[in-house]
Amino acid sequence: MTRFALLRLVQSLVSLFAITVIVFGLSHATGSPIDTMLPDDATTEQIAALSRNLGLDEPLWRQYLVFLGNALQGDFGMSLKWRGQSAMGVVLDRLPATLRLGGLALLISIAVAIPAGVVSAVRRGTWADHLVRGFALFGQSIPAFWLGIVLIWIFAVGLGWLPTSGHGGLAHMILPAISIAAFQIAALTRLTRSAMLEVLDTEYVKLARIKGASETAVVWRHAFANAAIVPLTYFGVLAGSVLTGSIVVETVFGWPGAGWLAIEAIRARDFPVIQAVVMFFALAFLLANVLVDLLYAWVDPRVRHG
Amino acid sequence: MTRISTSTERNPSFRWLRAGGLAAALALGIAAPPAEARDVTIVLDPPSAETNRFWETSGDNNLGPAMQTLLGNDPVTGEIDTSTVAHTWEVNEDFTSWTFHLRPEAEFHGDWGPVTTADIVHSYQLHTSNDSILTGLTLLRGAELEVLDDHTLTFHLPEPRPNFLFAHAGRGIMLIYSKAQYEAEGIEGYDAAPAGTGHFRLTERRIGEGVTFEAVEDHWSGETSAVSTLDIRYVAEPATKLAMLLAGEADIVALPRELQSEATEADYAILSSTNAAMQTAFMFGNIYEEGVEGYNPELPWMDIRLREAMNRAIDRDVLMEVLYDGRAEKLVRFMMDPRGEGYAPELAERFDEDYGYDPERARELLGEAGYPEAFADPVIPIISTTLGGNPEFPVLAELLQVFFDEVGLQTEIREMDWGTLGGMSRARTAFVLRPMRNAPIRPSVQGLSIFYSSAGNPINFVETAQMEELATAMNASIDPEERGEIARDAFTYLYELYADIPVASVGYEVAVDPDTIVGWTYPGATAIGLSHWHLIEPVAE
Amino acid sequence: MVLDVSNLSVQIRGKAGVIHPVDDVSFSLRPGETLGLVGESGSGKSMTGLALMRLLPQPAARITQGRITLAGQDILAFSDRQMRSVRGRDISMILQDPQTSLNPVWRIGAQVIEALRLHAPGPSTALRVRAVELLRWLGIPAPEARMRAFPHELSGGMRQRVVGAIALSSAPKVLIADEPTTALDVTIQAQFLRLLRDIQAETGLSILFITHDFGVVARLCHRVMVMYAGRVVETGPVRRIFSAPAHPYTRALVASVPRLDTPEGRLPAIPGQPPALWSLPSGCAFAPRCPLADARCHLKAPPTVVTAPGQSAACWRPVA
Amino acid sequence: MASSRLPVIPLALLVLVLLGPALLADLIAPHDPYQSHLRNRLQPPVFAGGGWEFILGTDRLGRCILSRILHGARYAVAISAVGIVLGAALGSALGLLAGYARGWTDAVVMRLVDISFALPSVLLALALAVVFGPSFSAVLAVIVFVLWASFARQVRGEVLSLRERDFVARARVAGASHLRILSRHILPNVANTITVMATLQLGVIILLEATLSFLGIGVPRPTPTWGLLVADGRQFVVSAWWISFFPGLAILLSVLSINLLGDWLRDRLDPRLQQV
Repeated sequence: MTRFALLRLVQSLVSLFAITVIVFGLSHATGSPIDTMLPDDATTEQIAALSRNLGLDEPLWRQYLVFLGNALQGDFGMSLKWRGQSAMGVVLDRLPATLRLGGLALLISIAVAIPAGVVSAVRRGTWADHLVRGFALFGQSIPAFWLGIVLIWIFAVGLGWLPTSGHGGLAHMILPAISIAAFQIAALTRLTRSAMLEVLDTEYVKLARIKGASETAVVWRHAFANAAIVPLTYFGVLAGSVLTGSIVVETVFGWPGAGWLAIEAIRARDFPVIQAVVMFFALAFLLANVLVDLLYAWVDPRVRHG
Repeated sequence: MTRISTSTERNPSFRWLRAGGLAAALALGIAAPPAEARDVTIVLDPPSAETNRFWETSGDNNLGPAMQTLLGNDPVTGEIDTSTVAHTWEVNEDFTSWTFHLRPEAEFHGDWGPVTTADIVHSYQLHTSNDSILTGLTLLRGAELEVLDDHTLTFHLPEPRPNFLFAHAGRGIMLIYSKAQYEAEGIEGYDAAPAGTGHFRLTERRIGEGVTFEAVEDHWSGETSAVSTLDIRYVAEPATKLAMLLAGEADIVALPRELQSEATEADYAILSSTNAAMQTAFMFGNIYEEGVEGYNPELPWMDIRLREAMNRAIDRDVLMEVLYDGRAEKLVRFMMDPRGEGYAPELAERFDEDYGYDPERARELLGEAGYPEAFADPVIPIISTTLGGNPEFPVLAELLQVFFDEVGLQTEIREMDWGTLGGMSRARTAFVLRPMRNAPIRPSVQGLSIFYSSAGNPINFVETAQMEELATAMNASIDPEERGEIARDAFTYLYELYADIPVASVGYEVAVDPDTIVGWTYPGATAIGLSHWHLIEPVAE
Repeated sequence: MVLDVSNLSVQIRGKAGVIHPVDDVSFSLRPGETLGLVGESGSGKSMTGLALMRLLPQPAARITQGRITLAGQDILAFSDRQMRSVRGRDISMILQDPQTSLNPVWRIGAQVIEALRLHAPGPSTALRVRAVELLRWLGIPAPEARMRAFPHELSGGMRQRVVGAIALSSAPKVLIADEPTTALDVTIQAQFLRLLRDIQAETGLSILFITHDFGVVARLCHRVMVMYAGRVVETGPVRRIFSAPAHPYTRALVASVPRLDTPEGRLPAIPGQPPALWSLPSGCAFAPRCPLADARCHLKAPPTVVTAPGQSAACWRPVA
Repeated sequence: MASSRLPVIPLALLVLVLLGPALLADLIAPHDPYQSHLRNRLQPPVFAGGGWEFILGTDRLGRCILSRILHGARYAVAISAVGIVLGAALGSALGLLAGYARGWTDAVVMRLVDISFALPSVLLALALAVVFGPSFSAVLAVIVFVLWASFARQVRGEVLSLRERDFVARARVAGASHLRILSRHILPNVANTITVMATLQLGVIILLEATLSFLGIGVPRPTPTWGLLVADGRQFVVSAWWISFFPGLAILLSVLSINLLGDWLRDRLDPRLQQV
């Protein structure tokens, strides 16, 4: 188990290192931050001075080494767009907003999808099953940004129940979280359903019934305990796509989280922030996956001992 | 003064939804408490830089409510006036020494004391430092400041700068920061909340969300804002902005013109700046003469007949209607404004004749030029781009394509972000038709020399011997009449050259909720279009 | 009679139409008796077992007629809750595949304890002790250690013993064993059968032993019931069935018995395929494959006739 | 488990909304999708008070929504077909290689898979668009990037177990070359999985294209891709709802029917594949 955990950790570190190269290369390929920072009427002297100030006149490999050295210490440099703040600071400042939103989205996904998937599998072929599958298909067929705008119009403008946008309490989070969660709910529901169907068909579930176990115990303690492994393995991917989903949805709802930050940073060629935020996303994703693998091993004794 | 009548009945199609929704919201207890009338929420496009260090931005002043420049603008005419820290100014004959007299009563927010010349010197140093990336900085840089007393100082300039005041009002690239605060708190103090002299005090900046200002009680100017807090929120998505207005979350919203009709149909009002705030145009890339870096004889629009044809292919009436909902004026010449130097009214009179919609003539011109056979690459690349404050640019690109196609021009739309476009233009390889704006409207001579001569910055649309000569003469002259003459010649020259596709001269507009806002008079004289925040008139309680 | 089944029919509504995998099946089981239920796959023998447990696949399958009387009670009239208390306590079942019959993510102990607790709740220490005893009773070596093991850590034979322990945990009166040894190799199979016999001798358990393997039947069962296409074709004492089968189908089955090397699940030596349940012939279902079939066999379903004391067959032309 | 009958309704829907228009757009579209009728801007659909000339109304430049949607189907098909073929081919090839060769090759491919999952695709797309400018090929590149890793992972897993099976061992003993084993013995066995995954991913691609258009990094205007149509009309959700609604509906119906078909195909070909 320890060996397994260590191996996964080392693999993740290797990936992370490769990602630093990609992120650095890509952010520099996007062009010079000077193009976005300076006004159209900037003079030649202004351009040269800024280039010097930002260290952009150094050779690329040296810029990379400096970047890597500093990044290891958690220092990505000063933001070019949010002047006066460190890139790390800007990211740390925005990250909680995304984690809150993403967390809620994840929570909604799980809270809705798991019971829906289980019910749909247990009551297979009934109207409940058809309803759940219909909703799941619907959720997987609608672009998140469009759903977000439609939700704003219905619940904020039309009904006036919830605020349209902005950063605030739980009320502000509901619509964007649903917009992010919609696709995930759909995916997770389908996944849970198919996993449950497979498990419900097994002999050990039959044996549990033979024992005289109640239907609740059979479905949740016997069947779901096994079927859960499948959605669990998906959580790694889920965490990643929640982050990605937040990029679009944060723009629609004016929710200033890390996704919004990433878009703004790329548009402004704010290299330090791009690098910091992408590294954070990558790190979060890799960690989530290592965690999922470990959880997986913990839940399924066969993996643990194999 | 812009006034609007308050209406009681809103768009009925939302009424019924609201009625039910409101009851449910009350039952659920999650509705936001109704905002106090004097708390005003304004929704704007996110600025290009979010920072309290104005000198480290390109000059989009989002500190406006709190920070003032040496001089101000008249809310109605937009003329530079002495409504802010300085009460008078003088200039010597050759425009090299500008003296300002500060108001003794002007003081900073908090306990940072009165404004003195030391603050001006300090602010000048900040704004002309190496970190400064402000637009039009050449106008400000290189001065020697002579402090005459606590309230009088002189800027000694290395050469005549007849438009020097534009750096202090209008473009306004030097905000007055407190030296005392800097000495006490350092740059961190500014980053937290800089003390200014405006009618509002900055209380909080939330990255990505906005800035909050609080009205200063008993402001030194004697005018106190009727608005008590000003919550400026940054939202990029137009649909969301409109939703915020219609949901009653915002009082004033900078809406794209395309969406303004949605607001007016629901009985919201549009408030325009009292003057034109910006000019828009489509520029032909690199109309250069041989020998100039970036000269490319193969560009189809190097043939003046094509430039005329393109101008004539456009039905500008439709353009005004589609892009600006009819609330804009056709632009005769990019950078030329009736209020500025060198205004040539005869060009406006000739405009229909020379630039008017005439697809027949356009086809003829193309025929004469041998288009497309005589051109190596006859395809006209049109840039579609987004720029905060100009949501119409992508539509403009599509419309140009429609009109060009109509007369037989081959076109291709290329999407590109503003930064990349700038990089290309700077490298002088922008072999495209690209949108451009002039906001706030620059002094004529400055505008002409920036974008139509090689002086200073690398981005140039025209570089010809004749234009260089005119620009040099213009910049050398300190005789206002002579400068006007030369500017007029330059405008006429560019006009006859069909140097670009002038589009519109437009005011800045916001959509407002007439239930909470009565009016707001602002001249449209600043880079972001808005100013005079203390003149926002909320509905009386 | 501990178990009495009369005229039991099961219907499945599928995409291909309505089928009757169990059709008018009647039999009874005495205390301490082992009844072998024999047939090819698809003959309805497993479905009969599940019907007795009232664990037919939902919602496709349902019992359309008949009575199941277990220890004097009509269990078809029971509510779901009543039925749950009967399962495991009065009637229990062992499934075919020990590989998959145990929950892979639960420890052995937990699975046995759960079965005990369902019908005789008690403090967990007491349940634990009983679980260990139960495992020992089923011949599982070092039961304390095995309690902590996961199913994948045990051999197939051990796993089937654990399944047996779970099935017998509440001392049921009737045990349905659905091909419990098919997946085991021969020596383990023999051990397990011996174990079942010992337990039966000790407790007086009645067993319904579902199998396709006449070899197993010969070793374990007192009586045999043969099913074909959902119907009972012959019932009789095991000796009679082997020595004097009355139904041509039984005869063909018996003829193929000692062949241990045949692929599992399929009985050889009978030409043709069992009929599809959704297109049964109107007469005797076995008629198309029957060497003795005549016109009548193809037209009309045969009645069940007594061919010898305790032996009966559903055939127009039984071999007397 | 599932019906073996062809799912008629989804198939009909797919033909009606996606395939039919893609093939016949030129014939059935009432107008040129690029042609502006500036006097007829923002016309509502015929059943909401508009005229029969523009059945589903017009956009802000007076272009016929119906014609744009019909022509948009062409791009939807082109983007998803090319994207899926490239993505599946690349991913499957690498997955085959990794699973078959194991060792270092496997390690490298799997790290690449990790990396590609860990990098947020939308950000990557944004960066690509900034570098090369938004274009049809940039959109394809992003789609391939998003797709390949899941194919690689799935295929690798199956190959790992396949290569231990008897028929592979027999082929190896018989002296078959690696290429032959891969192409004759292993590939046919993972083909079903690839097919099913590909079908199910088609919907994902159409949504991704829409998202890219929303961010302004999709296929450049005025190309009437569905994503661009929805993104362009999103501001007019109240006054001119038809601009974004009908293309949105087209996306919804296509993805819906593709997913239904995918489910059906999965149940037929590869019921054990758990695909979201």
